[in-house]
Amino acid sequence: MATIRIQSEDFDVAAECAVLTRNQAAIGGIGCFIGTVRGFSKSREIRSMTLEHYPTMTERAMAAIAATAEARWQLLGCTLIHRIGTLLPGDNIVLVLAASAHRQAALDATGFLIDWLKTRAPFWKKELFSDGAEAWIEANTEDDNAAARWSQ
Amino acid sequence: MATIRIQSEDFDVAAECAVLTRNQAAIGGIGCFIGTVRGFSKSREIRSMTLEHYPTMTERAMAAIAATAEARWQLLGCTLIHRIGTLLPGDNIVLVLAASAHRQAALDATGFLIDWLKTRAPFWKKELFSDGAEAWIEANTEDDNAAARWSQ
Amino acid sequence: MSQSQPAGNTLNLLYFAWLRERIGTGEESLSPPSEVTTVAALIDWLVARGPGYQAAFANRRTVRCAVNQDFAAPETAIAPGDEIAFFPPVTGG
Amino acid sequence: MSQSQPAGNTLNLLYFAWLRERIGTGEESLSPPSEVTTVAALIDWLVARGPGYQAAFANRRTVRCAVNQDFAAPETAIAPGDEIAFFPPVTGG
Repeated sequence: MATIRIQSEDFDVAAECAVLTRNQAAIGGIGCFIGTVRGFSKSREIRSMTLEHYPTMTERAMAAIAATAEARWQLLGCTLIHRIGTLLPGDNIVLVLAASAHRQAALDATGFLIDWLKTRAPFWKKELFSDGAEAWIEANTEDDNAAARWSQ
Repeated sequence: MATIRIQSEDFDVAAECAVLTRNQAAIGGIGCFIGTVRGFSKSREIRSMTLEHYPTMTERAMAAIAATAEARWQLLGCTLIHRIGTLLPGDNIVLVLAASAHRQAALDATGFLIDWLKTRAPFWKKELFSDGAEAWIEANTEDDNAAARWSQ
Repeated sequence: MSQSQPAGNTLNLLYFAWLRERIGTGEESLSPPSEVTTVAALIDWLVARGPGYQAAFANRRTVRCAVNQDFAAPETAIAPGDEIAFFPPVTGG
Repeated sequence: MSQSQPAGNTLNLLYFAWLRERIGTGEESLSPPSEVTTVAALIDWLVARGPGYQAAFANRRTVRCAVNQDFAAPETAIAPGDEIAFFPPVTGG
């Protein structure tokens, strides 16, 4: 039921919502999260961000995350789209949509999906700074803690 | 800073996101909730839903809700759009967007904004059923409890 | 209860959703006697006006009020010129 | 440690992000000796191959592994033909 895509091009939130809700008369709410490229990292100006991933594993990991959400909440569909390649500040990185009859399930599932995407899907981000330096973004314990919340 | 609108016409999520993020280099995530008209209410088929509101109070109440969110979370903007008039199953009713540098603030603020909109903004919904009967939707204690969570 | 409506004591009353339907109007200007100084006293006075008001306020726990566009309680004070709205618990969003 | 690579014992190794950069390749096929039967033993064997691997695995707590596209632990068993990927903790989303 989940829509899962890994792509270089941008996504259109409204179009994805329309696909998600087509012929789904029971949907009452759609939770959504859009991750975007920040223009600064610890006040250092960013020129671009490059996203690398593990092609044969990524889609599988995302499908497993979506299946976990669908088992846990009464969802009427969910969408996970993650961009790869080189992105500029302000660009969209990731889209999460979760539709349900009721808003709390939609919102909780949205939070779960982005938390798990951040800690369980094989993507890595490298930032290129305006001064020409570059650095891989390091995983942070905040993300681990956020993901761990859902294990209770 | 908040964008607040009450309107008959539909909204475009992608366009509203674009407005919200324009020239905002610090945004890292946008939380979003879209409420839609369900096609069934307790398995009774719905032909349409009509939204009434209290014009001079509505915008003021929505602005107060947005201001509360902005005081509570580090937001870089939020958008509240509520439709009025007669809507059909599948139509959008309400849009909440909350942008922040970090996803947890964006998602928490989104949940807060829709919970408070549901319990503090003067809108009322009447459902017209396929058999011609009509009924005002009753407020439910679930909504009150959801809104009360944020008072802790 | 007095039916006189002295000038200068006018309240702007608004009714929404099923309160509007039961009362039969969405808006009216009324001038209750000067001892009507709270929301609760205003409801008592309205109920005495007729069956539509009685039906609207039959279960006061299901009625909400706003005075000058702010949510109000039964004990909230009202004054001439106020805009006073009655409506069911809100169901938007 | 043996440098012989007997046929039939080939592992498909993948490296991502800074592990790829330190090792100098994103993908290679290697045939470790038959006593290399776990992820941890494979890392030991790789580290002995040269400074690039040493740099990549200098802090093993910052290295994650997947065996045949499933997250794996140091004690996870590996077998000929497996696809084994090493990478930093993920940072997508």
